[in-house]
Amino acid sequence: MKRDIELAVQPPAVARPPRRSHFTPARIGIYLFLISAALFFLVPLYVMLVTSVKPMAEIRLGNIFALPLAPTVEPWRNAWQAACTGLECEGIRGGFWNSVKITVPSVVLSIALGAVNGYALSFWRPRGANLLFAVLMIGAFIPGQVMLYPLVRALAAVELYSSLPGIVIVHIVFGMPMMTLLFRNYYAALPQELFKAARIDGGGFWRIFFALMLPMSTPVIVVALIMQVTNIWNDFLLGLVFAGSDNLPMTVQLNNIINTTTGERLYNVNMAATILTSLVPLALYFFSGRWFVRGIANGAVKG
Amino acid sequence: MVAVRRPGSSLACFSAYLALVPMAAVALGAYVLTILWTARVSVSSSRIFPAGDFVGLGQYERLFRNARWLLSLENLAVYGLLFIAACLVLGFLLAVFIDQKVAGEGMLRTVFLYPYAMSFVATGLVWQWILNPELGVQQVVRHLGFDTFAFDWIVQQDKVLYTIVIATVWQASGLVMALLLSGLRGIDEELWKAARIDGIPKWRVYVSIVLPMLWPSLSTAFMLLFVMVVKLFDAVVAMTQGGPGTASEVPAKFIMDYLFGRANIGLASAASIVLLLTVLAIVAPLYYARGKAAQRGRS
Amino acid sequence: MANVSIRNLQIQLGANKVIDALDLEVDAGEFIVLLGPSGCGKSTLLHSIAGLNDAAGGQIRIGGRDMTYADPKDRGIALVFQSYALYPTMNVERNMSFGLRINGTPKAEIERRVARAAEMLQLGPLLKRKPAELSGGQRQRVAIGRAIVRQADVFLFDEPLSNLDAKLRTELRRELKTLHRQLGATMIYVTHDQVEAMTLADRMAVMKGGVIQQFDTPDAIYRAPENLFVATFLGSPGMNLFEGRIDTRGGLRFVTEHMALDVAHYPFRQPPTDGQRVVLGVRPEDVDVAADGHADGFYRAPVALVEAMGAHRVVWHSFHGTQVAAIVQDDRPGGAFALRGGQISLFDATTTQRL
Amino acid sequence: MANVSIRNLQIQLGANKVIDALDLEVDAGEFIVLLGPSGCGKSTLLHSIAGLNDAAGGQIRIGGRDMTYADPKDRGIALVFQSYALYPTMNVERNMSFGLRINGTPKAEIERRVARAAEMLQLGPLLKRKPAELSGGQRQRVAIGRAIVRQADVFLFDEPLSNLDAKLRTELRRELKTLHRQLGATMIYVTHDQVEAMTLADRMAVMKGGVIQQFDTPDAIYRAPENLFVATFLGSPGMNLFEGRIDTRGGLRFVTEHMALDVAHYPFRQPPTDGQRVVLGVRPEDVDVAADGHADGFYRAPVALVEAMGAHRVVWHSFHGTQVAAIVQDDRPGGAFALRGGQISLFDATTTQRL
Amino acid sequence: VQPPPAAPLRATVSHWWTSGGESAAIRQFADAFTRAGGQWIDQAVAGADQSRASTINRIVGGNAPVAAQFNTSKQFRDIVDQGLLNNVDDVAAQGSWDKVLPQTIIDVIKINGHYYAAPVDIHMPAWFFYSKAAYAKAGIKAEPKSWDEFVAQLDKLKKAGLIPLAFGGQVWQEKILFDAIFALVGGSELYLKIYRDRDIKAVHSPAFRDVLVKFKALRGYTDPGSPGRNWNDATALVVSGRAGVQIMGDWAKGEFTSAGQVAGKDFGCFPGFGAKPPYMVAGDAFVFPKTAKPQIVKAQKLLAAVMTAPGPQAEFSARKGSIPIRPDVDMTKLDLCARMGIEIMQDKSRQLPNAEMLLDPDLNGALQDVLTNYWNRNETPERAQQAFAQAIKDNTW
Ligand SMILES: Nc1ncnc2c1ncn2[C@@H]1O[C@H](COP(=O)(O)OP(=O)(O)OP(=O)(O)O)[C@@H](O)[C@H]1O
Ligand SMILES: Nc1ncnc2c1ncn2[C@@H]1O[C@H](COP(=O)(O)OP(=O)(O)OP(=O)(O)O)[C@@H](O)[C@H]1O
Ligand SMILES: [Mg+2]
Ligand SMILES: [Mg+2]
Repeated sequence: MKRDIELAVQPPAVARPPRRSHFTPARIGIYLFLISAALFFLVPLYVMLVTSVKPMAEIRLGNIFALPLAPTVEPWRNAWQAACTGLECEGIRGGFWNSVKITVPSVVLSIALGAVNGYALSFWRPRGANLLFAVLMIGAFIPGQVMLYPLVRALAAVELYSSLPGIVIVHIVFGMPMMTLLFRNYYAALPQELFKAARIDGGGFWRIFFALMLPMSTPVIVVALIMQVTNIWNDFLLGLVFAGSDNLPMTVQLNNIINTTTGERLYNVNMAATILTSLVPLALYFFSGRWFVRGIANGAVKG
Repeated sequence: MVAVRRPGSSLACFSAYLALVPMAAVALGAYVLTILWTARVSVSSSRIFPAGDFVGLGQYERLFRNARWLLSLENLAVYGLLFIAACLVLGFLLAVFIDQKVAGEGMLRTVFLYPYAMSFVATGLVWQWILNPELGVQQVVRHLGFDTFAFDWIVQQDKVLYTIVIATVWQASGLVMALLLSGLRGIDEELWKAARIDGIPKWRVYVSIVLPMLWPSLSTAFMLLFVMVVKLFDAVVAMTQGGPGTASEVPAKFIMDYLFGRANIGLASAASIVLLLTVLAIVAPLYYARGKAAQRGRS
Repeated sequence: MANVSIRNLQIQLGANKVIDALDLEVDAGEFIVLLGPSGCGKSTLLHSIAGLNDAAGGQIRIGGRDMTYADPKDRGIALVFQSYALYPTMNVERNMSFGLRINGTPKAEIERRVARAAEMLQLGPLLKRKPAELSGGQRQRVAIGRAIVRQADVFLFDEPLSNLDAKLRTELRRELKTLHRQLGATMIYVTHDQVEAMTLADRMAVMKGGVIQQFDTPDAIYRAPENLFVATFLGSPGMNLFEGRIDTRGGLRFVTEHMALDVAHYPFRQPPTDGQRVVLGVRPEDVDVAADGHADGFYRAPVALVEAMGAHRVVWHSFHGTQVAAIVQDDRPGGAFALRGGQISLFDATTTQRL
Repeated sequence: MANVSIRNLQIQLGANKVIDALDLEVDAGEFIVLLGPSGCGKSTLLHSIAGLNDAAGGQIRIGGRDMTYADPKDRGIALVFQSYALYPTMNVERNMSFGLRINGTPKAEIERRVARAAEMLQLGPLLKRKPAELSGGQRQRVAIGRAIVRQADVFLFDEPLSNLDAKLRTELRRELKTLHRQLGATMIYVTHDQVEAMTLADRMAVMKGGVIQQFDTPDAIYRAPENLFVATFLGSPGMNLFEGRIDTRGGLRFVTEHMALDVAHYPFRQPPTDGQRVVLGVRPEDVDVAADGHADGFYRAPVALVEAMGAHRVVWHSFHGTQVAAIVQDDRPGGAFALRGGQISLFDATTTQRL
Repeated sequence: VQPPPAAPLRATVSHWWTSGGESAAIRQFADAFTRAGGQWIDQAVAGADQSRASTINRIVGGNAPVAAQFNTSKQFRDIVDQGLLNNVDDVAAQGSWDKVLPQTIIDVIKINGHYYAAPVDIHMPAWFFYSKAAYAKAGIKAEPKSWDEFVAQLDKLKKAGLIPLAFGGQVWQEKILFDAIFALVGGSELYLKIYRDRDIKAVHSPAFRDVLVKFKALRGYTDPGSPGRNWNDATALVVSGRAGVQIMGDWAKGEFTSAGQVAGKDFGCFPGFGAKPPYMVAGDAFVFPKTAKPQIVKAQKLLAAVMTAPGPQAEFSARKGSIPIRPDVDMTKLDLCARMGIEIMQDKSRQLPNAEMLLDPDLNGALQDVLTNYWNRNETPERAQQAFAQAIKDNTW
């Protein structure tokens, strides 16, 4: 009864606050920031896209922001399947499967090794491992080109030079410092107690890694994927030097198209080829979202 | 007698050592060997091929007489500071804003990351155009009626470095965003609740609670960016070729020039060693300090 | 000083409807204890009052204002998390003072309040430590400290003393009571410790499966539980239960196969019917114990187990398949028991509601 | 079945020397309860036995073998973490079965044991949930489940029931005791609940500041605490203490300004000297209460506070500045109290050790 | 496609000709090689530095190409010294290279009496290309006959609101510009004294100072957008008539051609001013990494023979924009500028080796550094002379 009266007395005019509005000033600010940042990021892409559909005559006019007067998809077709890159004139598609053949094992192995290293360094801390890691980190600062000569000699010595395994090994070598660091620091942020619990449960090195740590690593694996797929997919120098002529990645062709020194430069084809080549990493970026899991360690420990 | 280990020994088991064999092989077989080899070459008179002679520190003396090398180091310091700071700040902001459960997250993430996927040979050229006073932004703004507008950093000796900062930040901050995002997402939701109860404004939570918790991710990002700085090459070649003059020369380009075009790997090796020692001088104290902090923090 | 009024609240977590149509009226300045089995929705309710869960329906009013969808910081509440949720990178002092510093409390005042909380919680020497360097109980005290430095209208405590030793718990219980009196704030307090519940609560709410079963003073709930669940849930051990019938022929009696008890003086809410199936409940402390069954009203039953509890012992009698617990202060051995007729409860066997 | 023998153990955490020269001998199959104030090093000790802390010195032998530096998995132990440490990516079932799957237990056997643990812990409907979707008490039960599905020689429980309701706690306490009897395993159990301690422990160790103060049966420790710390730490409320002197003139008496008590029958370990400064301790349940002080041996003292505890009440008398607690079963109002001479303890005032 | 005859001579050929025109050119060699019984396996890598790096690494790794492109310069000197190349003396003897090749090229490829490279083209890196439209707009009638006339024309262009000198401010373009001015203003003698003989005294001479001053004077005729600009973007300025003249290698013709412009009609070219301006000789050559496998040696010799033969030379040059290495080829397909070049080449006194032929890459680079500093900074000619001399001293081992 009393409750009813109270309800009646309550002025109906008091509007109930909306259920979590989506247009608070803060949210508008967020979108404003994101959109303006996105615009800034997109300006070069805009120029690239516009350039890629202009005929060369228009490009020579020098209005880089202008929309094409006579848009053409010829440069794209050209880039994909017709542009000459030396004697062959089949665009960049020629090396596509080679790139895949190189990228997949290199990415998988380099991430796997990085994860294992990071895990061992963070949780098991074997004697001397930190020293090795320090060496690795210093090594990361050696310009890759300086390492070419010794690596060529070393791989030639074990007869892996100019072969698919050879290039994969090289990518692993170059990827290891950053992959190890990435995983090591990620694992350092996980609750140490989980590892202890698994140890009590009798988990050995590998078991804990596969059953416990790996499932908790999805966000960092995505980051590692982003880094390695991009680096390896886009690499051309290492592929050129180590892969052997049968395995040249698509970026060698890309480089041949866009990096000519004394020949004429077809900017429109260059842009199209560049965008085409980057589609694989771009697709990865786009679809990686669901692996950026929120609160991966929620509910694990109290305190 | 059974399974007795000495006090103070670490946790490691046989598997842990086994698992680190590849890392040891890479660290010792690739990096240490390369460093030693490079050191050896740097005290020889090698040109295209490593030579077996010994010329003492001749290459180093030559190196430090070379004004371009000294300028490269100086440029690297200025560039490095600006680039790392800008990338961390922008990457963090992007990560934070994108973490607000915004619509179109996947799209935005891709937009911020795409520069990372593209060869700088092409995007560098585009930046060169955009920044060019006759083609790019300056021209456009002047066409809009602002006749005195000037944005010609890329042709100014004293400003050109900033244009490289802009373009490389554009390229790398997306990656920093992804890295920090992965860290952000790992933070326990309960902490957010606690902060909401405490009435702490969101930005403040990010600054005072989340940022310190992101320390591992930040340090990864820092190292990553630092390596990018030291290896900076593509962007400079694509945008300025080290110019105007030598105003945007950087050590990696110096090394590459001598390694390939100028066919003097002796000097290039000496430069690599100097670069490495410089890096070591910067990183070692950081590493040491962090190790100390970590020791206090855990175990 | 603010009352809390919850009407028809509905909370959904993931796929689970955790709270469904819950009503609760807490007066301003009251000290309410929430009691209930693990997983019944206590934490969820506190979080909802605090504004951390989105209500799927219903209304929450605090201090007379509709706060159903208000931001937590606007509700004037403080909450001690069951899981502590300490800021891992801040030391104890900063953990406690952070909220104050943000809302611009003067520095001297912050220091005063933190010092006071630290003293009360015996955290003095730990102020510079990070949470990772604290023991479980110490962390819990920091979590309490973080809440009580704030001058909230409503304090929500989620099992705040569960990981503390009995002595400290007693001390803190008293301190919280004092604090309550000083601040005059409304407090809602979840605990599994019935001593805590009894000593702290002005009123007590017993929950089960997201529904409040009884909301009354501790004494009333203890003496006159509303249903069988409350009867067995409270007390340690809970009420002894006997299933039987009402016999109205020749007075008003509760009868089972082995037992008969006069319940003529029982304050029935509705007049019972003959043969109605009922459950009789007696608290263990209302069970008398004798060495044998010769005395009047005593039933002979072998002693199954004796639990020494320090201050008292629990003697378990095995009576035709049911275990009957009796709390004994001295060292009587047992062997027969009697029920004190004045202190019984009767429940309908089908609805399980109090008669 | 394995005994645990700890000698001169030293544990350092960060800059803190948490445990210094600790000795503890646990017989095979014994149920030991560790009791001590928050932050005294209980968890640290358990973690050390489990091999999760590196010993700075000393020795830990389990089942007769030196395990000081052995791998946790080789020690034959199971541990319930105070902080649960559940595997966040695994559901309840997999959390519990993880250890079994690792050591290659047959699938059917795993299922059986998990089902049994789930039933005992009332986790049945939650088996497919992830830890983040559980309530605090549910998480704690999963943590228990993870330990008890294993057939360890030594079980280490770190406050395993702290977040459970009284009823469940009582049930689980009994289940654990049963489990203990079935497996015959050694159990070391940390708790702050003295009822738990009393009912479970074969022997009980009371710790303070990393040092074991007394290690004996619960009863012995309760009745005859070794020092003032143990005396006040145990019991709720703890012992009532009175400072005074020994008076040997005319018998053997304990005297204060306001009180005199014959202690001739007290089993002194060493003969007391006249005028020796001592502290007398009496448990609240050994304090008699009367309405006024006319009866023999009763001291008149105003009642300061009455705490209703459900089954009993604590009546606090204010006696010349000291608070004297008495536990009363019935509803006597109080106003005067007397000490039962047979149940007192005497401590040296300077060493705080029992006389 | 015809199935190749039994066991063709397979030859992987590494080069950096990757643009459309260049590809068409190299195809001429490939086709000729195929016709001669070989099988050409193409290894194009854009970027001279990268291509050479890959070649050298493949030699080191034991997987060398059969033939690899280098510039006709001192770039491969070190490889020869290491004994890692096969010579092609047989082919040279057969083709009597000693007689048909210009001496400037022989000086580079004949080392210790052996031919270690097969030259394939001659490039002139310092042509003057001008837009006829722009010249008309500025009211300029004729090509300049002297430095002063040239400067006067630049002034006119400037007055007409055009960019007088189309220029890309990159180190190598600066060097090309400088070498052009050096040869034209300083004269071949001074040029050789400094570049070939490394005569420090000549560096400090007033004549060289004059070269530096005039070089720097050109800076006033470039536009503010020039720093960092690619050469072809500069060419595009000439093509579109926005700029007057560009000093660039003959490869720039390709840009005019692909924009549909014709030499002599839409644009003009001249190799310099003065009575008999020197013709700077640069070019490309293929070297043949050492191997003992007879099949490969055979392939190498066949390649060398094919690439230097008159037929393929004519076809190649027509597409490449360069001029053939020998005078006895069919010139009809060549453009106006190339024909002009061939004519000049007849006069041996006008052949002038370009800097790369005379200088180690190392020293050449060091001089580039000196010049770019001088060009871009506010530096006195004296200081540049000083730095020039120092660089020569430092880089002479
Ligand atoms: N990582 C650490 N570094 C430094 N000191 C620590 C660390 N962890 C714990 N301590 C300290 O060691 C002492 C013992 O901690 P421990 O967790 O063993 O206590 P406890 O007896 O389990 O307490 P509680 O009942 O509160 O859980 C505490 O005083 C604590 O502050
Ligand atoms: N995120 C979630 N998703 C789905 N169900 C959840 C989630 N969190 C909690 N639950 C369920 O909601 C119910 C209520 O949880 P709550 O934490 O409120 O219980 P509680 O009363 O606090 O229990 P305890 O005493 O064990 O802490 C539980 O049964 C739990 O399993
Ligand atoms: Mg809860
Ligand atoms: Mg503990």
